[in-house]
Amino acid sequence: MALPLEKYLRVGKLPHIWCPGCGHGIVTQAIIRAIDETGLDTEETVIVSGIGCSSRAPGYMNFDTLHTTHGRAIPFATGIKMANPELNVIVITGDGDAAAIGGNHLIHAARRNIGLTVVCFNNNIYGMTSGQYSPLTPRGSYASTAPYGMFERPFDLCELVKGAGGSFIARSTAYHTRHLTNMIKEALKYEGFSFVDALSQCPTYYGRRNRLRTPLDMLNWLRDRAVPASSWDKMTPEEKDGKFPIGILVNQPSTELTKVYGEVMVKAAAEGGRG
Amino acid sequence: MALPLEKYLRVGKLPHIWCPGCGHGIVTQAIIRAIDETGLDTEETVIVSGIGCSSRAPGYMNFDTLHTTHGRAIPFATGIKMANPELNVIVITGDGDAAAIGGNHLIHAARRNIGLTVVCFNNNIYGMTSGQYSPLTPRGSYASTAPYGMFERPFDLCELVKGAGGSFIARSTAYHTRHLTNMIKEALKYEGFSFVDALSQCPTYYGRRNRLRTPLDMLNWLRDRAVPASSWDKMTPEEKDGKFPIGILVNQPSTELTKVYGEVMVKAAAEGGRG
Amino acid sequence: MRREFRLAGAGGQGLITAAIILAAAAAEHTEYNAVQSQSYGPESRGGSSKADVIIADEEIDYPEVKNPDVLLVMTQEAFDKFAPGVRPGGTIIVDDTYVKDVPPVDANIMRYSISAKAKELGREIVANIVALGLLVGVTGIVPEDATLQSVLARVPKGTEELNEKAFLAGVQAAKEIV
Amino acid sequence: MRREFRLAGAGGQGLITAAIILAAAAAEHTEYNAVQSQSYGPESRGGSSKADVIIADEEIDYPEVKNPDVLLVMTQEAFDKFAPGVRPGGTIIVDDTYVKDVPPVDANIMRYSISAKAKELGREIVANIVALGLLVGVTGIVPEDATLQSVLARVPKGTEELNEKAFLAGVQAAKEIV
Amino acid sequence: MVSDSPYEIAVNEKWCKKCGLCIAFCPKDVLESDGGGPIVKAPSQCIGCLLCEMHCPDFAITVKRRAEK
Amino acid sequence: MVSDSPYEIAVNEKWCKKCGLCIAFCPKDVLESDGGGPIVKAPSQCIGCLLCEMHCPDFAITVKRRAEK
Amino acid sequence: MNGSKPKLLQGNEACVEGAIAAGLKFFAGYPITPSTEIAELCAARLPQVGGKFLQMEDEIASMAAICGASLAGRKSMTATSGPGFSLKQENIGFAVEAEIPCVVVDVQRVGPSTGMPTSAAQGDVMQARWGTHGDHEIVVLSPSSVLEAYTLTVTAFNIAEELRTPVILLMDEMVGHLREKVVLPEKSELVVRDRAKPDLPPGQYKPYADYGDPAKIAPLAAFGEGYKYHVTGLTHGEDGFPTNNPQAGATQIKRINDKITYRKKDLPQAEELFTDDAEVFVFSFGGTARSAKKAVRDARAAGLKAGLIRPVTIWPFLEEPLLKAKAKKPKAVIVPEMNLGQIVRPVKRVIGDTCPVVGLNKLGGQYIEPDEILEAVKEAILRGSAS
Amino acid sequence: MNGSKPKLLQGNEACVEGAIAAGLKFFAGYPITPSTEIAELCAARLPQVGGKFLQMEDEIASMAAICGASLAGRKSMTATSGPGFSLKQENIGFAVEAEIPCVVVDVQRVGPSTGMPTSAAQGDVMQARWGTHGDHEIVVLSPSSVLEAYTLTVTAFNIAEELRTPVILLMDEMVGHLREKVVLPEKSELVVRDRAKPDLPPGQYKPYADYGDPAKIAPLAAFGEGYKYHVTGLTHGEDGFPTNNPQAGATQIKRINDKITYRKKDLPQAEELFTDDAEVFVFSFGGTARSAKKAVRDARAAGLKAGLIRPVTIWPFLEEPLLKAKAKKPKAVIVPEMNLGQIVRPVKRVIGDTCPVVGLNKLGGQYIEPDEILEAVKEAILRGSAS
Ligand SMILES: Cc1ncc(C[n+]2csc(CCOP(=O)(O)OP(=O)(O)O)c2C)c(N)n1
Ligand SMILES: Cc1ncc(C[n+]2csc(CCOP(=O)(O)OP(=O)(O)O)c2C)c(N)n1
Ligand code: SF4
Ligand code: SF4
Ligand code: SF4
Ligand code: SF4
Ligand code: SF4
Ligand code: SF4
Ligand SMILES: [Mg+2]
Ligand SMILES: [Mg+2]
Repeated sequence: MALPLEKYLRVGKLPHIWCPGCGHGIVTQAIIRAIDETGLDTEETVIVSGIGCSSRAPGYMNFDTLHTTHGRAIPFATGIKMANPELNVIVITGDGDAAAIGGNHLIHAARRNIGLTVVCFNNNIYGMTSGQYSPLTPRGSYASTAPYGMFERPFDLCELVKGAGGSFIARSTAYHTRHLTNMIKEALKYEGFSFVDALSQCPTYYGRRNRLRTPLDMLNWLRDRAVPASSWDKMTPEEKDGKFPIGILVNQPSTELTKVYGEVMVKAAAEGGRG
Repeated sequence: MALPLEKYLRVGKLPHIWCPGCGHGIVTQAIIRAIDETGLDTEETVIVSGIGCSSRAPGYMNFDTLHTTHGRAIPFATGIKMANPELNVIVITGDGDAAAIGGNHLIHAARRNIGLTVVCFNNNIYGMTSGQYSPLTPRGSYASTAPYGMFERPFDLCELVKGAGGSFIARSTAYHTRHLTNMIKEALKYEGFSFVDALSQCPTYYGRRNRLRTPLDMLNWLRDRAVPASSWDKMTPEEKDGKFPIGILVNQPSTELTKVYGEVMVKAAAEGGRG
Repeated sequence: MRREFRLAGAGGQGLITAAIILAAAAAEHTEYNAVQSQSYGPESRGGSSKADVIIADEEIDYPEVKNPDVLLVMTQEAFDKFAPGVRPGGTIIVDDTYVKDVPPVDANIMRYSISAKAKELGREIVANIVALGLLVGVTGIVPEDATLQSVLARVPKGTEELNEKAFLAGVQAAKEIV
Repeated sequence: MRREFRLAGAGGQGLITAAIILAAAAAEHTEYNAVQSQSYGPESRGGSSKADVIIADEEIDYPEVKNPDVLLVMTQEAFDKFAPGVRPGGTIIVDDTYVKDVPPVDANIMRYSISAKAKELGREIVANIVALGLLVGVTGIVPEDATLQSVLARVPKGTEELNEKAFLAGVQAAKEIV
Repeated sequence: MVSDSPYEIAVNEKWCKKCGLCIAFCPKDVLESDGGGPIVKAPSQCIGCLLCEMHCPDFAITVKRRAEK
Repeated sequence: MVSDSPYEIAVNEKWCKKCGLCIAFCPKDVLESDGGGPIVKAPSQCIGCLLCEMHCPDFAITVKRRAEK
Repeated sequence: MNGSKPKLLQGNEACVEGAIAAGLKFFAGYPITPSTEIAELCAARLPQVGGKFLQMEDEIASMAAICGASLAGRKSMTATSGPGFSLKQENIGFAVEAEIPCVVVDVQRVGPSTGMPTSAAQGDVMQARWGTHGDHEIVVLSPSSVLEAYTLTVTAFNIAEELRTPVILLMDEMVGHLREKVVLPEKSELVVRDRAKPDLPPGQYKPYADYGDPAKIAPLAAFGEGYKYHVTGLTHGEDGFPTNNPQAGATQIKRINDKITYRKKDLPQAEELFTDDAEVFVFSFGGTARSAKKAVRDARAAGLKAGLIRPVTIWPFLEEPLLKAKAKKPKAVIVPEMNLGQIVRPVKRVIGDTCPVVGLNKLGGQYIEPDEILEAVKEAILRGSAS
Repeated sequence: MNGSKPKLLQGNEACVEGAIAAGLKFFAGYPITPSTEIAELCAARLPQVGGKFLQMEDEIASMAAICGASLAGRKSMTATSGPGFSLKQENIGFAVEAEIPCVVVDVQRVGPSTGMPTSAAQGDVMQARWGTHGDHEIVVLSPSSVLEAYTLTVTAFNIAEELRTPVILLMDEMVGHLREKVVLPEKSELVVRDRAKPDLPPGQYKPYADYGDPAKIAPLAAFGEGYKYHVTGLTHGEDGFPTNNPQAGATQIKRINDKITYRKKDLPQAEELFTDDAEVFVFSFGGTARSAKKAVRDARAAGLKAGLIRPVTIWPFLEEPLLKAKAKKPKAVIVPEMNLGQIVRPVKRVIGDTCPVVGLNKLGGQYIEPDEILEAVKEAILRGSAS
C-alpha cells in the first residue's frame, strides 16, 4: 500500500524546495500513486513541466523529465508525443503556467486531442514569483498585484478546456487525495488529451494574504467549496456561487492525434497527396 | 438606406487588395452598416486589427485605425480601452489571427470582460499566406499544409469564447448580410466584451482547393451549413454534424472591466490598499 | 550567352507557371543554366503578376532581370509598365486579345491573340501554355519537345491533352508570325 | 567609516525586514549613507535567509558585504555558514534560543535568547525586532529613538505596541550583555 | 439611367472586381452579367432590397431611393 | 516502535517540514504534534487509512502493513 | 515621494516612482524575477494617482497593451527580465516601426533561458540592441544606482516622447534589488516632457511626416482626438499607410534610425572620473560600474593613473568619450561586465589597434569585485610600462 | 530527389529536400512569408518518408515542439521569417541552454516589424546572434544558392547533432524564393551525422558531462531509452539538475560557449575568389554575395584587383580569411549588405585601423546590384592609389 518511493522519486533530491504545507507535494504524490496503480512503465513515461513552483515537480520524479520555459510545457510535450507516440507523456503545470502565459497551448492541445495527460497544480496564485494574482484568483482575493482585491474575472479552467473541445476533463483537490488519485488514473487511461484541474494550496502567498493562516485552513477551504459533479447540475446559480464541481466533468472518447496522423502517413505513402 | 461610404471609408484607398468575391469586403460593409445604424461617433471609435487579409480592413475604414502584429490586436485594443474607456474599440481579426496565434488573448479578453467588440472574419483558412489550414479548417478539407486533408480537429470558436467566460457571443455569415449586421449591432451595444464569429469566404485559397469554384458556391456552402440558434438545441448530434448555429448564442450582462477598475481607483485613492 | 525573359500580366493568367516550365525545360533538358524568380506580395492577389527567367551558358551569379531580352505581356497594364524596360532591340510578344494600345518602342513586337486562341481551344486558362509555346517557338531558346515534356510534367493531372494542344498551337503560331 | 552588517537565519524569521529597518533608520534619520541587499531565490522559501546592510559616512560604491563587521545569526545553520566570514575581531550576535553550538572564532561573541524573549513578550514573530534592538544597542550605529521611529513606520498596523516592546527589550538586553 | 423605379442603382466600375455576387443575389433579375460585373438591365424591377449592395465585397454597387438624391 | 497494530508508520525527519497536515488528517489520533511534525503516539490505533501519508506534501510519513515489510 | 527628505528606496521602487513623476498612467506587465516589484508597486500606486495597472496574460500582451495605451495618449510602461524580454521583442519592433513612445524596463538576470532567476547578470546588452528582427536603432539607458533608477526613468520617458520611440531601461538585478539612501529631486527640479500635439488639422496631419530633417519628428495625435489616422507595422509612407515602393520603404527605415542617431548628443552622456590624465581606462556600466568606480578610486589612492568611463546611454553607442580616451594613447581599456563580453565589442571597434581592450568577465551571478578590476588596472599599467 | 539529374528547384524546396536527406523526421511550424513553402513542402513530403508535420498554434509552440521531438530522438526543424524569428527567441535560448540539437530556418524579409513581407533583406544577422537573452554562442549558416540551401541544410543538421546545439540557417528571400538549376549530390556522397548514443549505463550517464575538453560533448540519450535524466533551462550541473552555485553556473555557461568556439575550424569556411593578390576585398554573404561575385569578376575583367570573401558560417564569426586579407594591407574592404550595416561590425573589429571598411547598404527590399559594388571597388582602388 505505501508507495515504493525510491522507484518513483529521485530521493537524493529530497527534501524538495516547496514550503511547509504546500499542496504541490500532495498532488505530486497523487500522480505517482496514479502511475503506480495504472502500472505505467517508468522508462516509457515522460514528465514535462513549464516554470513555477508546481513545475519543479518533475525534478523530483524518477522518469525522463523536462523542465521547459514558462507556459510552454504543452507544445514541448506535443513534440515528444508526435516523435514517439509510444511514450506516456504527462504534463505538470501551474495555473499561471497553463492558463496565463500558456493558455493558448492548453486550448490547442485540447482541440487537437493529442495524447497528453495534463495535470494543473492550481493554487490560484503565482507561487514562484511570490504571490501575484493569476487568471484563477477568485474575485476579491488579495494578491501582491491585487492590493485592492482581485478585480478581474477568473476562468473556470475546466469550462475553458471544454470550450476548446477537450474530451476528458476532471477536477479534484489536494484535500480529496484518494479522489484526486482516481481522477489522474482515469486521465492516464484516456487515450487522447486528458486534463485534470488539481486544486492545490499555496499557504505562503495565497493563504497568508487571505486569512487562511495554516495549510489546514487552506485544505478546508478547498473542501468547503468542492461539490461532487453529480450534485452540481442540480444546484441553483446561487448555490453554485463560490463553489466548483469535482469529478469527471467530460469524457467523450475520440481518436487521438498521433493515431490520426498514422492514417495520414499511410495515405501519403500510397497516393502522394493533393497540393 | 445606402451607406454614406465617404463617411466610413477612406475611399481614396479603394479598390482594396482583396480578391474578387472575397467575403471580407462583405463583413467589412456589415460592420460599417452596424456602426451607422448604432450611431457611433467615428471620431470616438477605434478599429484595431492583427495581420491577415482580414486585418487589412481597418486600412480602408475612416476612423483611428491600428494594424498591429499577428495575433495581438486584442491586447493592443485592451491597452487602448484601459487608457481611454470612452472610446468604442472594435477589433477586426481572422481565424488564424484570433484563434491560432492569438487564441490566448481572445480567451483572456473574454474572461476579463473588457469592453471590446471583436469581429472574427472567419474564412477557415490562412488567406494572406496563401491557404494553410487554420484551427477552424473543417476536418477533411484540403489546404496547402493539409495536402492529405485536414487531420486536426477544429475549434468551435463560439464555444471556446464561451468556455473562457465570454458574456456576449454571436455568429453569422457573409451570406446572411442583414442578420450579420444585426449581430454586430447587438455586439456594439453590449457594454463588456462582445464576440462575433463572422463566417467569411476565401474563394482563392479555400474555395479553389475544395471544389467550391465560385464565390457564390462558397456563400451557398455557408448558407447550407448555418442553422438558426433557436433550432439548434432541438437537433440531434447527427443533424448537427457539419452544421453550426447562427444568432446570439450567449448574452449575459456583467460589469465591464474598466468600470470595475474605476472602483479600484476610488478605493485606492481612499484607503491605500493592502500590500 | 545570357538571355533574360520576363512574363507579365494579371494574377490568375498562369504566367508564373509558364515561367517555371520555361526555366525547368532549360534546366532539366539542356546544358544551360537557368534561374526563375517572380514578384510576390499581396499585390499579386488579383492584381498584376510578373515572372522572370534567365537562361545562360555560364554561371548565373546575379539572378535578377533588369532589361529583359524578351518580354511577354498579357495585359495592357503589363505592357505599359514593362515595355519601356526591354533591352533596346529586344523582343516583345504581345497578347493582342487584351493589349490594344502598342505605341512604338525600340523592340521587335510580335502580336498574337493568345487568350482568344486558348478560349478557342476550350479554356482560356491554358493561355499561359499557348504563350509559352509561342515564346519557345519565337526564340528557340529551348527545344520544343523538351519544353513539352516539362509542360506535361507540371500541369494538373487530367489536363495534359488540352495543354499539349495549347502548347503546339503556340509553337505553330510562332511559325506563322515570325 | 564603513560598517557592514549581516543578518542571517531562516526564512520567516523576519531578518530582511530587520535589515531594511536598520538601513532605513540610518538613511532617513542620520547623515550616513546606507544600502541594503539580500539573497533572493527559491532557497529563501522556507530555507535560509540572509540580509546585508552597509552604513558609511562616505559614498558606498560597491554595495556588497564580504566580511561583515557585525553578524547577527538566528539559526545554527546560519552561524555555521557565516561565522567564519566575519571580519577578524568583529562582532557576532547569537540568538542562543536556536544556536547551541558556538565554537571559538576570532570575533567578539554576544549571546542572548532573542526568540525566547520574543515569545515571552507575546509572539515569537517579533524576534527580528528584539534582535534589531539588540544590534542597535550593542553597536550604537544608529540612534535608538530614530530606529524605533523606523520600526513603527514599517511594521503592520496594529502591531506597533508589541514591536515597540520588542525593540526596547532588545535595547535593554544590549545594556545587560555589553 | 432614368427609369420609373424609385431606386437608383449605381455601379462603381473602378472598384468592381466582377465577382458576380450582386447579380446572383438580386431576387428580381435587375442585374445582368457583363463578364462578371453587373449591368443594370431592369431598373424598374428593383425593390430596393439591398441584397446586391450588401453582398458586394467591393462597395461597388449601391442602391439609393431616388428621393434621397 | 513495536506495537500490536498491523501497520507500521515511519516518519522521515529529514524531509518532514512540520506542516502538521498528517496529524490533522488522522481520523484516529494516532499522531501527536511535536512543534508541527508528527510523533507516533498511538500506533495501535492506526487503521491504515493512509490519510496521513496521502496528505503529506513532503513524502515524509509512510504507512506500511507489517507483512509488507 | 519627492522632496529633500532622504529615503531608503529599492532600485525597482525608484523606477516606479520615477515613472509616476514622469507621468506614467498605464502599466501592463507580467511578473518575473527580478523585476516583479515594479509591477507590484505599480498595482498599488497607479490607481492612487489616476493611473491604471493591468496584469496581462503574458509579456507579449503586456508590450502590446502599452503600445495601445500610448496611442490613446497615456504614458505607458512595462517591466520584465530576460525570458520576458525575449518575448517582448516582436512588439518592441512594432513600437519602433510605428514610432510609439513607451518605456520598457529589463532587469537583467543570468541567462540564457531560465538561467539563474535571482542572480545578477548583464547579459542582455546586445539583445537590447538587436533582439527584434530588421534594422532599427533603439535607445537603451542603464542606471548604476537607486537614485539613477529614478532619474533615468524620468529621462527614459522624456526621450520616448521626444523621439517617438520605445526606450529600454536596462537595469541589472544588483541595482533593481538594492536598497539605498536617496534624496529624490523636488518635483520642480524635474524636467518632464509631455507629448507634442499636432498643430495641423486632421485633414493635413501626417503622422509619419518626413521633414527631411532628422531633428524634426512628427507629433503623435492621440486616438479619439479626431485625426482618424492609420498606424501599421508594415513599411509605410508619411500618411501611415503601407507602401510597397522600395524607395519609400528605404526612406522610412532610414528616417526612424536617423532620428535617433542624430540626437546622440542629447542623450545622457557618460559619467567620467579621473579621465583627464588617465593611462588606463575602465569602461563599465550598470551595477558593475560601482565596482569599477571603487577600483579606480583605489587605484588613484595607490598612485595609479586610472580613469572611469561609465556610459549611461548604452545604445546608440556614444563613441565620444572613448575617442577622447583613444587620443590619449592609453595603455589599456578595461571592460568589466557580468557577461562573456558584450559592450566590449563596440569598445574594440572604436579603440581599434590603439591599445589592448581587456574584457573582464564574470558569470553565474557573481559580482565583479573592485579588487579584481584594480588588479587588472595594475597589470595593464605594468604591461604598458614594460613595452 | 537525389541523383545526377539536373533539376529546377526553389531555395525553400531545396532546404526541405536537404533536411529530408539529413534525416529530418519532425517539422513543426507556423506559416509566414517568405518561408511558407518550407512548411508546405514538409506537410506533403514528411509523411511520405516516415516523418511528421504539425502546424502549431504559433512560432513559440513550433520551437518548443521541435525541442521536444529532438529529445525524443528525432531530427527536427522549424522555419520562419522575421516576426516569427523574434517569437522563437526565448525557446531558441532554451535549446542553447539545454543543448538540444535542432535546425531553425529564418528566411529574412524586410523589417522591423511586419515591414515588407515579400521583399528581401538581410536584417536579421545580428538578431540571429543576439536575439535571446543571456550569453550564448550560436551557429548561423547562410546559403547563397539553391544548391547551397540543400547542402548547408544537411550541414546544419550535422553540426546540430555533433555540437548538441540549435543551428540557424539564415536565408534571405532572394535565395529562398529563387528557382535554380541544381544537381543534387548522390545520397552516397552526402555526409550525414547521426546522434551519438551514450555508452554508459543509465546510472552513470551524465547528460551534461563536463570533460574539461571542449572537443568532447556528452551524447544525448533519447527520452524513452531508460536513462531517466532531467533537462532544464535553469543553469544546471553535469547531471542536468539545477544549481545555484555561481561557480558551477559559470562553468556551465562557459562550456556551452566554448564547445562552439572551439570548433570554429570545423564549420563551413568562407568561399574565396581572387583573394591571393586582391587589393580590395568584397565581404558579402547570402543572396547579396551573388552580386558581389559578379562585381568581382567584372572588376577582374576590367583589370582591377578585387577579391571576394563570402562567409558561409556567419556566426561564430570566422576571423581567419579577414586576418589573411588584413595582412595584405588592402586598400579597402567593402561590405555590401541589404541592411543598415550589421556584418560590417565584426569586420571592422577585425580589420581595425588597417584600411577603410566601407559599408554598402540598401534597404526597402532593393537588391544590391553588381554595378553598385563594382563602382565601390573602383572608388576604393582610386582612393587607395591617390593616398
Ligand atoms: C517568460 C516568463 N515570464 C515570467 C516568468 C516568471 N514566472 C516564473 S513562475 C511564474 C508563475 C508561476 O505560477 P504558477 O504557474 O501558477 O505556478 P506556482 O508557482 O503557483 O505553482 C512566473 C510568472 C518566467 N519564468 N518566464
Ligand atoms: C508572428 C507572425 N507569424 C506569422 C505571420 C504570417 N501570417 C500573416 S497573416 C497569417 C494568417 C492569416 O490568417 P487569418 O488570420 O485567418 O486571416 P485571413 O488572411 O484568412 O483573413 C499569417 C500566418 C506573421 N505575419 N507574423
Ligand atoms: S510559494 Fe506557494 S506554491 Fe510555492 S512552494 Fe511555497 S507554498 Fe508552494
Ligand atoms: S486570399 Fe482569400 S481571404 Fe485573402 S483576399 Fe483573397 S479571397 Fe480574401
Ligand atoms: S436592391 Fe435588390 S432588387 Fe434592387 S438591384 Fe439590388 S438586389 Fe436587385
Ligand atoms: S458584387 Fe460588387 S464587385 Fe461583385 S460584380 Fe457586383 S458590383 Fe462588382
Ligand atoms: S494511516 Fe490513517 S489512521 Fe494510520 S496514522 Fe495515518 S491517518 Fe492515522
Ligand atoms: S504532513 Fe508530512 S511534512 Fe507535514 S508534518 Fe506530517 S510528516 Fe511532516
Ligand atoms: Mg499557481
Ligand atoms: Mg482566415
